[in-house]
Amino acid sequence: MTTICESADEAVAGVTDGATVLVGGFGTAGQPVELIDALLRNGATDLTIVSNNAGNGSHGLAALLAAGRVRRIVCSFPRQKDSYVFDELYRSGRIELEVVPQGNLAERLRAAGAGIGAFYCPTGVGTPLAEGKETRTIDGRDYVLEFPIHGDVALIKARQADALGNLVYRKTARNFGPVMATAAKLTVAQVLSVTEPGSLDPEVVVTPGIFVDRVVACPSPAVLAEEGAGA
Amino acid sequence: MTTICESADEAVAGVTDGATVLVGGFGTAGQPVELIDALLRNGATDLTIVSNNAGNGSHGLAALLAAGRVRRIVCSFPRQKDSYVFDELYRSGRIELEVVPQGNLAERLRAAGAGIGAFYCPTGVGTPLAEGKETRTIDGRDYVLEFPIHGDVALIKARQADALGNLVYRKTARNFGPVMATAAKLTVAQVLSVTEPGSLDPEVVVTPGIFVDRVVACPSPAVLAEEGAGA
Amino acid sequence: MSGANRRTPGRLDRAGIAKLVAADIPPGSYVNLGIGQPTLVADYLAPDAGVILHTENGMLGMGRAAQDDEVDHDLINAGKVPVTETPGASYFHHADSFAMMRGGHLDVCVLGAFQVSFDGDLANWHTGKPGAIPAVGGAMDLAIGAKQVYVMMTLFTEAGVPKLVPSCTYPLTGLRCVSRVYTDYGVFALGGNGVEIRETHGIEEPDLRDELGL
Amino acid sequence: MSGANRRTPGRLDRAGIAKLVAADIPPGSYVNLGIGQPTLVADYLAPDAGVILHTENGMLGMGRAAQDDEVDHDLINAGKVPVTETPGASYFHHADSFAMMRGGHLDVCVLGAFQVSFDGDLANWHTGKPGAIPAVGGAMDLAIGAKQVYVMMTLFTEAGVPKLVPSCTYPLTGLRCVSRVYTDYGVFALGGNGVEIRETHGIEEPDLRDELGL
Repeated sequence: MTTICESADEAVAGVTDGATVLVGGFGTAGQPVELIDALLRNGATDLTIVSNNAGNGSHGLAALLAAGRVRRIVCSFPRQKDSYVFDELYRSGRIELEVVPQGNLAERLRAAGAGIGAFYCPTGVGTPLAEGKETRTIDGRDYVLEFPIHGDVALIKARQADALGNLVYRKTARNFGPVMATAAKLTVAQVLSVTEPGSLDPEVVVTPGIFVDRVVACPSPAVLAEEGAGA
Repeated sequence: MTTICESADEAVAGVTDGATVLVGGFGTAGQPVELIDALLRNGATDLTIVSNNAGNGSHGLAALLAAGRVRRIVCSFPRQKDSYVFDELYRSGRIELEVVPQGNLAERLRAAGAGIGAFYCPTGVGTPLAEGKETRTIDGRDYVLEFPIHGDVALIKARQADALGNLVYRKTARNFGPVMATAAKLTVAQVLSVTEPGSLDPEVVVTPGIFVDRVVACPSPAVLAEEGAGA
Repeated sequence: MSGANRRTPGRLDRAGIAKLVAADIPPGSYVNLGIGQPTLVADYLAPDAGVILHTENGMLGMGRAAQDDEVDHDLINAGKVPVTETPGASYFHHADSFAMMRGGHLDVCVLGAFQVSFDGDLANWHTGKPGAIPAVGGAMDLAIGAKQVYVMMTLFTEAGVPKLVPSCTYPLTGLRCVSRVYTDYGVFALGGNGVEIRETHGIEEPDLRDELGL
Repeated sequence: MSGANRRTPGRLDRAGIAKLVAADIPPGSYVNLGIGQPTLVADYLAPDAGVILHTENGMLGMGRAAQDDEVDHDLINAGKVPVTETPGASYFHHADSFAMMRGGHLDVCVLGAFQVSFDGDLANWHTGKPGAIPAVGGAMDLAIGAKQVYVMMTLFTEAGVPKLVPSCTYPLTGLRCVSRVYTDYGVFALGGNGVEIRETHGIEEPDLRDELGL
């Protein structure tokens, strides 16, 4: 059942120290800045963050890192032109980093949500990122065995929710939201607006409400433009 | 690149003897009857059919079976109240059957489309359908190793296509269409109508045109009501 | 094994069993009702309980059976019966639908059964009779996919043989997956403590234990 | 190894390389252009060729860079540059986007590289320098995911060392995945027959062979 929360603080209540938090977004597109800010106020620390990037500029995910709340980050592309907060933490040995190919990150999150125990993956074979991992040749092609990434919490951003938690997204800000929503014990979505059940065409719902535990309306979210470029 | 065909016969041209054909539909909902009828006229035989069911009544997939074109069928639920064509072929030893749990069927098709070599699956563990298959315990849970199902051809039914092959579906007739479209070398879709590029909202496209090789408009498809019930 | 905490003098009919199941489903749950007898449960869910029904052929928010001109052969349930949609429904493809099940997102699944073992093994897909055409559908996915799997069945076969058994003799659908069994003669909770008789109907608990060999 | 079938007296600039790549992309192809230099290829694709661009952050039908009031920070490419959409575009989530790549559905992917080996190994994600922060993004998925992987690069480092090499010394992105290499001095086809020089620019073929040790 989905709860419609009054505030972002209520939406992230109960996130505890040591939690694994899946954070949506590709760079700043789809990054749930208001939920991250609430998580910062919440005070939870020693977090593992799973996100495509390691923060941009000084707001949102970067602010959480700067506050020393993150012990470890799992991402595909930490280094960006404006990832100076992460860069400094990493170079001074104050944050652990696991680099995961972007497709493996997405598929491992999907596997967690879909009950898949592990899968043989074509990406990364023969590269340093597959070192020490099991490999197998299937029908003449080599694969690496990859395991799911489960979250305690997922913080995602969508365009609109109905009161049952059904979500639709906006353009390329959709990115990791739908898979992260399936992969966490507690999924929290910030949206521009919450509307009545029946207000979304059932054919166009991207994330069904079954995956969404809490929703909060943030009608005017921060827009963080990239300060540089990366992937 | 997607070709808009003038007829169902043109749309299935080139399907050869011995092909593995993925056929969309759950019972009659989403079953591409006009494409199957064209495949019957096409004459290809010794086919392997992958479909959730093994035909209903005497039309569509059942007619293809009745004509002796199918050597082997891979499905989750062959036996239905109106599957008399299949039942007779099976009991007289004239068709091979591989029964696959419905979720494994869907996930194995997805794996084929997604480049996954194999996956550890929670369904079927300890049952006759997992006999002889590899198993593995991961984080205390048992899984069976399942392999992708690739098609030479997929025949599916959707509601509407644009001229680039982007598809949207209709209600529960969506079922296997989107995954089968990704899993075949040649994907053919019959639709009610073909419209201009830009006529579908990019947010609501379910199957992007990259997965669709041929489209044919069948504005008044046969509606086969079930003669009985099953799963 | 604690004693039954409720009993009635009469054996339950199908509707009576369905009412008990419905009463045990928490408000706001996401529920899949299997083909056949379990579909009766829908009739006894309180409209304001906000229970949302899943059908594995690609829909959440399934409504009641379609009547007359509501019938749309593109909108059917897993039993291929035309149904309706409720406000807030959503459609998705088969891989997404089964990912939803297999990923453990459904709260409750209600299934029929040929046999259930004391430790929760389920047999409901195949009689194993020679000549029978095997057909599994979504049964194995449902068995392992929901947080709670409830079984609804008569406690005995027509020949009087118990269907809640020390070990299944029919081909299995899933291992240790059933958490509760609702029958005409009683309700059973299965789990770490073995078989717990929660209710009896039309039979005294000691007699029930005798019949089942508990 | 057959001889080069085209040559020009002058070495190519970036635009010249991009033009050659664009000319080799069949009409109607689905193409991913990697970050950096490969994005130049878009400028030389004929508008009526119907080439459809994929961006791995969840879109097919990507248009040109957004200008002025077209800028929408929810509509960006893999390099996080605001872009536009074309008629017939579609959006999808990250797992679907990478399934599209990894399942081999893209016709062509164009990437930059630090090094390519004679048998098509690609190194383009990490210099391996101590202190460098590793970041792979979608590079490894793109390397193995497209039917054809084209590399665009200068043939030599600034220090004059060849980047088309017998064996990569940089950390690998993918094994035996590159089919063609477009450079300022020549175009190379890689495959079962080793390195085939298709074109030379500003260098004679024997000299090019000497430089590369072919």
